[in-house]
Amino acid sequence: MNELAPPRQILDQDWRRILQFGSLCALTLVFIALIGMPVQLDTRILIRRHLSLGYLSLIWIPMIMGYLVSKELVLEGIISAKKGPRDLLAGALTGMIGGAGLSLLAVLINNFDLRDPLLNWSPQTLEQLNFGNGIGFGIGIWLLIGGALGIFGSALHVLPALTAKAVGVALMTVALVSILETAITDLLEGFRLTFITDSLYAKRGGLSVVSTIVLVVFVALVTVLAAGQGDALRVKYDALDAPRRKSANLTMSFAGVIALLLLPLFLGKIMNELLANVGLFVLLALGLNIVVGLAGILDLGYVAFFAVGGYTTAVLTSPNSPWISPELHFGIVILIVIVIAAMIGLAVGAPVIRMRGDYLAIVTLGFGEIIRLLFLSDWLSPYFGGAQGITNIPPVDLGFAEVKGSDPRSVFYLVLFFCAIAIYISWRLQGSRLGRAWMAIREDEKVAEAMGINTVNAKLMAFVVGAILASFSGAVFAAKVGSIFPSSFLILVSIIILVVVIVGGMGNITGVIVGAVVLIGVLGGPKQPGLLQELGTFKLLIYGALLVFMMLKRPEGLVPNARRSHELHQEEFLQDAWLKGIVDDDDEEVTA
Amino acid sequence: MTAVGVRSTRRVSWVDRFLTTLRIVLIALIVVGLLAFIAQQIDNDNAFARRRNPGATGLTAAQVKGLFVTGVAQGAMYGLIALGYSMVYGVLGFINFAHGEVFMLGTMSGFIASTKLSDAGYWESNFIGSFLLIILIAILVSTATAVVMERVAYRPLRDSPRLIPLITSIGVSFFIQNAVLGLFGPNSKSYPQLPEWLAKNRTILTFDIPGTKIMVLVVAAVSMAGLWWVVERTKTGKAMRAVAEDKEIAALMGINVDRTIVLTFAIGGAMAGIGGILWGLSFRSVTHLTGFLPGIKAFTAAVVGGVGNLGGSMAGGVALGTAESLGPQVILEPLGVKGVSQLRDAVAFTALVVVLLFKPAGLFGERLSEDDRA
Amino acid sequence: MKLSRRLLVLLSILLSFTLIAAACGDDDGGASASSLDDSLGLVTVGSGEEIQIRSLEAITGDVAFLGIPNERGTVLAIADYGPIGGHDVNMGTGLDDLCSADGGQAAAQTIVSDESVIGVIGTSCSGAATAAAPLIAQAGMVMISGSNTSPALTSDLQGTAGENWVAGYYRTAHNDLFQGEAAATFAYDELGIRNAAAIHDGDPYTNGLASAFKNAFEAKGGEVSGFTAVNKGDTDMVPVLTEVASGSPELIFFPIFEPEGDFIAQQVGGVAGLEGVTLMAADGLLNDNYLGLPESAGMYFSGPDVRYGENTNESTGKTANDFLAAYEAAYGEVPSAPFWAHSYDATVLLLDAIKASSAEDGDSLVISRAGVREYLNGVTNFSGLIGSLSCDAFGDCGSQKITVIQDTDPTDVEGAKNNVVFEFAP
Amino acid sequence: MSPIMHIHDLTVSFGGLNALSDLNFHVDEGEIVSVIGPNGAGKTTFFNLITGLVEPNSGDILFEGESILGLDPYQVTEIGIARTFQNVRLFPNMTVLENVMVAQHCRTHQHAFGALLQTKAFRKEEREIRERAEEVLSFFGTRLIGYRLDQPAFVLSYANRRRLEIARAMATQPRLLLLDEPVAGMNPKESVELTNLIGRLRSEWGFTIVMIEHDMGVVRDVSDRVVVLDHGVTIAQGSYEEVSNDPQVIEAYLGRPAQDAS
Repeated sequence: MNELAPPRQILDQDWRRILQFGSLCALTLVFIALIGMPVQLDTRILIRRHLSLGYLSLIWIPMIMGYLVSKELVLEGIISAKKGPRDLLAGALTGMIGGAGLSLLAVLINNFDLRDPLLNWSPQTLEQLNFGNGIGFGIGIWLLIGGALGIFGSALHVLPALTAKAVGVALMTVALVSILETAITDLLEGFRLTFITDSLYAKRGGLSVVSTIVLVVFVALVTVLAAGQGDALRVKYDALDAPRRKSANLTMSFAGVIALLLLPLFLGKIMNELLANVGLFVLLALGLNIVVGLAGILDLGYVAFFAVGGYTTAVLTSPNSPWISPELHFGIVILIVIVIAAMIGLAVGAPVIRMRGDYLAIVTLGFGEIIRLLFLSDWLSPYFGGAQGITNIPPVDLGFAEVKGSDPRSVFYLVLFFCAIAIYISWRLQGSRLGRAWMAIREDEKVAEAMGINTVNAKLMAFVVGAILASFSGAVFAAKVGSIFPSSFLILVSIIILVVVIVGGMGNITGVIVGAVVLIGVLGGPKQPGLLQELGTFKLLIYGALLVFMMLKRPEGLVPNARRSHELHQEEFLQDAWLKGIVDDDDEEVTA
Repeated sequence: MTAVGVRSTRRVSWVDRFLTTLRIVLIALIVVGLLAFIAQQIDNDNAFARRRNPGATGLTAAQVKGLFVTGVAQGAMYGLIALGYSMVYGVLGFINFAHGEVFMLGTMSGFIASTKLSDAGYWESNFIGSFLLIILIAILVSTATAVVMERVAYRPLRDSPRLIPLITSIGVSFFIQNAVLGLFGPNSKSYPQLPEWLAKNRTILTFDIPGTKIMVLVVAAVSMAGLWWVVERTKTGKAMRAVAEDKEIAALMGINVDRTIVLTFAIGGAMAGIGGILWGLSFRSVTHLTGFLPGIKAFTAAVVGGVGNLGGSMAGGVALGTAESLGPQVILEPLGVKGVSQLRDAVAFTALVVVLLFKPAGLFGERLSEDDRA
Repeated sequence: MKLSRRLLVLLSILLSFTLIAAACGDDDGGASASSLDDSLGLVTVGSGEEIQIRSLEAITGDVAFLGIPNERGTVLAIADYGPIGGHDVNMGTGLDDLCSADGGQAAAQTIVSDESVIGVIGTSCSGAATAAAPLIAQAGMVMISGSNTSPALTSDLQGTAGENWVAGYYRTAHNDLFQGEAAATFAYDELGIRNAAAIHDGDPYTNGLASAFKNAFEAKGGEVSGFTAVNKGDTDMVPVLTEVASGSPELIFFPIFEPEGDFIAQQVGGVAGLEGVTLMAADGLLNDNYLGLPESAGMYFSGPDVRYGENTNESTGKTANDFLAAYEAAYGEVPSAPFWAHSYDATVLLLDAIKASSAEDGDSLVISRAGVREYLNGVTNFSGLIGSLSCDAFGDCGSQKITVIQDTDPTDVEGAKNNVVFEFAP
Repeated sequence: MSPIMHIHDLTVSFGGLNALSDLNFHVDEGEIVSVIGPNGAGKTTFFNLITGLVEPNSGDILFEGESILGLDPYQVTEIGIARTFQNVRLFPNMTVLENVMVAQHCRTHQHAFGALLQTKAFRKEEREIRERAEEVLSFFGTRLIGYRLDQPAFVLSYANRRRLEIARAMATQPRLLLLDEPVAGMNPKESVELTNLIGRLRSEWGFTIVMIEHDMGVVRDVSDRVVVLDHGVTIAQGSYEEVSNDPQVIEAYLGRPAQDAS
């Protein structure tokens, strides 16, 4: 870090930048208000009597904008000014412009009627914006709130680093603790620690004011006190030599597995249900990860294999299956599912595998639809039940236990078993001859072929492995829900799995799991509610926005695969590496 | 590089054998279906047709014509959307998945404008004026959307691996779709009535064609001609073609590549806007999902016709529209499939697979630079 | 002191009366806490606590037009009903069945994990009920739906249980088989149609109803020359109409939703071979927007008798008109589907059942889960907003009265709704 | 010595232009042949034809007496022909080691099941692949081994990328090695070093080598025979001395005398 110049004059502002960020802030706020988020999410209380999810959907914007407007790139060799009141002013102005946007909206809603096309141009929105206090109050309060939040955002630059970190962490914790209320309550109940829940949350949901304050203070203190500990640990870990690091990793994963195995015992139905759903998507995402992340094939019809697994199971186990109903045992069915999924994977894969990436995407998307339409059709309804689906799929009888939908814990363990298989398969294949071939194809298909790789076979293999993993998920899904309908297999599912893989981090097992847990667990799947089930249809809006944001700002995903992120940031990486001196620019003999 | 000579002794793998079988099976199905259809048309109680489909009833000539006309009209709208896909693919080499939403926003803005005009009584009193006005508004909205989309989401990604912008565009598509859902609600919205003189059926060359479909065909033809003129006859068009061929060289030749790309998006957007209005007036209904399936179908049409090839895209649209309109009843039903209309989308996507199996570069050939073909 | 003696006597008389009254009251309310049937467990609502029921409807997505009024019907019914034994009734946050089996199951898990819940009003979609009902029933709760119509959930009306029937499932909506028969009877007997076609949209509901119509129509001796489907999202209906036109039907029955229903009505005129065909739809299109469509002139609509008007719910004393007024005041719009009344009655039935099978124990209220079911099984001739309700052995509690209306004048939507041309109630 | 590869009357045209016409060519076992010619002479097309990336219009290519026309590129590699690319095309995000390991794909056989069950055979083969890769890499001294093994290929210097490309081609265990401008972009010191290595590729590894090269110094130092292409036609062949004095060759490189141009 280089020396900082003294803070600039308070009025030495980049007015254009402020205006830009301010209007962006205002536009976003008005947009959010008009799509109805504040009103519809108002029922979810985060802090009793003071903050609902609806208001949260608004107030984070000025804060972020305030933060961004006074953020400047610190460049090596160029003297940057120390942050001071000038930046606070910038933040305040940005926030106020944003707040003014809402004030203006309130005035407009008050005076004009545009409810005809705009659904949320409504008295409810106005009421929400006014805090139920009349229009004048509404106008003033948003200028104030905007300004205050903007200052707050920019203050994160001005405060000493540790303080800023403490504040940031405390806020994040409050947000998390309030958003994850269901999960935390459930978990604490499982551990018989209800007294914590009782003191933390108000009776009808949401943190109480007192507990919020206590939480903020506590977390901030912990952050300050524990500062540096994390880094120290990291340094210590990095300093380990390879075998010790390996054993450390092993210990950690072992602990993780044990925790995962024991956790459901302490969780109630809601959380186990959630975990089971997350597990189903982890399974799907791991499969798609092999296809997209490793082999670089953009398959948009992935849901077809999910459907094939589900329908095969339904036909073979349900007594209500309209065609043949051998009522086989799940264990046998799984073997048949593997064979059928592999065959369909090959049959779908063969025609598309030689196409170039984007054609392949659209054709697989088409195949996904074709398969759903066939399951839905009246034509094949004597075999697959058509629109009425197949019901009464029996539970999985394991001898010692039964896996059925009414006992989500058992479903979770079954899913976990399949996830373990999937992880093992992904992990082993990645490091094998086949996995290297996939990566080579992803990097440069023509060269891969010139280097002796039968690209068609390798890609088909990826397709088939992906298909089998998805069909596992389908089989468990069928047994879990107990009935199966074509409407569970829309294109949307393929796309959500893709988002999960991408947001988590393509080509990276941990990333994919994290992606599924965060997205499906918190936001929810296509037909599966997450922790924020109030989001309803905003879920998809958030998925879309998240996808775009990730692609633009962090294409390597939440948990990047080192390699992938290099690929996506090659230039930056090379610059960094050059600065650190690890890049190979020696044309001289390294050693004599 | 493409192979020029005859493949002499190419060793066949099982994949090739499978594909050959698939080609034969698909062709056989189409031929048998067609034959059965012809047989049942000649004689309703034809033994061959009966065997294929015991419940065969056959269609009257008027019905076949009706299917054809509706397919062509639907296809012309696909074609208009497909042009945008095709142009963007030609220039940037990626599928702009969100182009269907550009189209939907055109339809939606047309809806808002037309209901306001209708409320003001202008729609009834001066339909032509209203029509031009809503087309103008739709073009503006769609163009603006396409341009903003390019600027915000795609320009920063211009040098990324090619699947990255495609995935981004899926995100953009979702975002726009659900933003419209939030703004305007889930209910389907109805356009005002069309004037009787426009909507009524007219007989042209023994075809009994609803007026709205004539309107669709005429407007699509005019737009296509306009586009052709822009691309082939103006400096902008030349610049676009140059950028499509090779961005770097085009830049060296003094062409402003950024501007040309923005223009490409804008023109594609305008075409989608026109398509949107035609869609809105034909079906008089719009929801936030209006753009999704037509968007996918339009890209399918572009691939069927040959990406980058503007005439091909329009022709591909018409071909796809006709195939999905006639296909179920001329091929599937004579084969004894029940409830064929339900399988219409399946027929459209199968048509795509069939075309790509026989002509990997589409019916009329791609016009892409070497890079994009990789 | 004389006076005070008198007062004392008076007081003792009053006291004894009160005691007697209290005893009678106990009998009224069912039984004392100890005599409740606890075979499915008892739920104790503590002092100051609320009685928990839940709403599980499709409040997002394509079917929200149906689910949202249903949920609001429940909300308003709870408000009208008032407290039971001094305890307020709480519906919690309205849950979403996502109109799918997986969504229904996930929501049901949420519901059953709260052991204080007595019953659920919902689901909107039969598919969701298929997955949710077993969970709910297994937990000893009951589920009453205002808009499920699939025969699989109850019975075939001939005394055979449907394949997805579970004890503890009830509904106030009619059985599809019933509406199918009503529509077929109307077409065959009243209109004299002998050749009909049916179109559905791949939704389990529309598919089920279209099949029911087909079977009933064929059983009467008619011919169903076309049975096909459109896909949700289709706009060009000429191909599907041509498909059915090839069988030259006199009537097309298409029990689907908007906007596909609009397209069929708008485009039917342009298809050769369908000149003068009669169009008939079902409750999915029975809304103000569709009835106001110029092309819907002359169409028939089968559905529940929506002339709710002055029908009165006997427990809350409210009429359907009262409800509509309250609805509009609260939400600023009219309901987008007619099943709010079914939901309202369903909620009231549940609350009545709770009242009848609970006993006060000090400040708390003890509710018998088995008692709730027993009460619901015994409902006969209950007067509700939708008419008279009686539950059969498989949970079909609907008024089982289907009417067919004709939309003669699209500019007069209310008139169309009241223009009943056929009533079907065996 | 018998010819390891024999090319008869090979003609290929792109859009009516003959890129190669009636080319006849052979390479003997253990020979080092350089193909030279001005830009656009059809040299890279020639390599593309051999490796199956381009199909000829007519003619035949025999490798060890059998026609290899119509083989897919990977099959060409399988029968023992490997190549490098003029514009280095590594797998940039795979490590140095992986780049070489992946090139042994066609020489190894373990399928997914071996990897999943971690069979003995699988582990043995993995070990061999790795050892072989390290062996190949150590051919270039210490440049590509040690800490470099686990670096992604894109951090390598230009010269090292060229070396890695050669290593990758060597790892496919070819009989015939096609090098497309192996020393392009290298400094004089490096080209001398690489020239020596090319000699050693034959003497130590027994490869037959066909090389496209512009650097006449390298061509002179290593080639047994030089073939000159111009406009898709062989205009001369023979030893470096013979070819370098051939008037036709000089003309091709320096252009025709001015009076002919009119």
